[in-house]
Amino acid sequence: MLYFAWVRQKVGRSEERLDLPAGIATVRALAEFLERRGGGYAQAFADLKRLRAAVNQEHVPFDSALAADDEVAFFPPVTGG
Amino acid sequence: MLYFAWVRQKVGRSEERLDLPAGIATVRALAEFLERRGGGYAQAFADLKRLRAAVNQEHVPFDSALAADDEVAFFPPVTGG
Amino acid sequence: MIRVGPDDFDAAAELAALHARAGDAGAVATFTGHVRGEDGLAALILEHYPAMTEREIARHAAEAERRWPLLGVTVIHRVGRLVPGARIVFVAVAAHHRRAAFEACEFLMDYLKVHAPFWKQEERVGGTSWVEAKTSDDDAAERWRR
Amino acid sequence: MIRVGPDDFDAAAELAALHARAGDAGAVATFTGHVRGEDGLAALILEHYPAMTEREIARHAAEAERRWPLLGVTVIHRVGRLVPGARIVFVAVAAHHRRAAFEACEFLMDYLKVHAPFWKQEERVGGTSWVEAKTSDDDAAERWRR
Repeated sequence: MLYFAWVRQKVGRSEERLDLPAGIATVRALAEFLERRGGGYAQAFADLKRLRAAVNQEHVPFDSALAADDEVAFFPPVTGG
Repeated sequence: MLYFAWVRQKVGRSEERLDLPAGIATVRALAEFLERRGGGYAQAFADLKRLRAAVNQEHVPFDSALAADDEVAFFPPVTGG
Repeated sequence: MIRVGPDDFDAAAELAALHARAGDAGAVATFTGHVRGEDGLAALILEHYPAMTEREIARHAAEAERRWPLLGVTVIHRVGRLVPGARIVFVAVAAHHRRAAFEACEFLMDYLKVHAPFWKQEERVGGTSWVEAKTSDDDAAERWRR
Repeated sequence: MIRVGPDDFDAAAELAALHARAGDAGAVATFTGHVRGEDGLAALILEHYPAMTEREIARHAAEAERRWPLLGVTVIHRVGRLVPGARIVFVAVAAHHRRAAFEACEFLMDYLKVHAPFWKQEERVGGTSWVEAKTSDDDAAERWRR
């Protein structure tokens, strides 16, 4: 996973690797899994309406399916350049 | 008077001074006066629909009035830069 | 800054000068026009009505500044004999925001390409001929009327 | 040519390079964005998602080339800490005709300013805060949808 902007700040890292836990089949399920870690993760993922996600560098809705080796990124809505 | 583009080429000069002849009160009358000179002038002023005019550096219709010391220019429709 | 004459220009230097002059401009839009070598064109020869050209360009630059909140405008137009590839026109507009910069730059270009008192000759192997005024360009300039 | 990174750029050199590459381009439209020092801004700090940024910009440049007959496109975007006055973005588009060059340049700028994966922080005396996504910019990008 990759984290950007204040998501990165709250979780305290810009990237990490994770073997997809059993039962986690969508981006939303992964976000909820991360929220359950508590601490900065709980803060970052408390309100998914404030977040956006990309899988393999493409914007995706939270209901998108995940596969092993996907590059998943979580970030606030982009503010442009 | 000032002449530009093919008007200049037909009359054979780019400018000349003229004391406004009696009875010449508009741009159109001046153009017709010039046409009556014959030669290149007759060619240049044969069809006023192909010409445009300016008085003192402002585009004007052919029916505009003329005064002594006006700077009158005749030219084809501008083609822009 | 408005300049009409035969000399070439340095778009880079003009861009830098405009930005320096414009203060806190967030947006600078530019347009550079070059002579295109289509259909065997050897050169364009531009003639203008100097007193009228500068006056009219200044009037349109002022009109652009009335319509949009601008911080600076540069217009450079060349005249004389220009070969394919040569720069012919440069318009740069500085503003706080990009929309104003783009629109004012297009407005000035549409004016210059249609209504400015320039006359063009096309020089080809077969000879030199005057360019006729075009209607599609007229339409481009018309959209700014109001 | 697409480049995203912390380095400053030379708009003049980029303009010249684009024109050289573009062949017989009659029209080159450019946009240069600078950081504005409004409301006591000390700096903008831009973060991006590198793999995604380059891919998305390339996709939009290709989209512009599908929509308009273009001869060349340059997009440069800076990231990192940028102080007021600093160049932040440069888009240049070469085409045969001015309308295509202007429209494609605006299209790419609207995309970059709204949908490109950048996140901005504003650094002021009182501290640093994340910029929220704006709706008016969204409207600007929306007009290209079809």
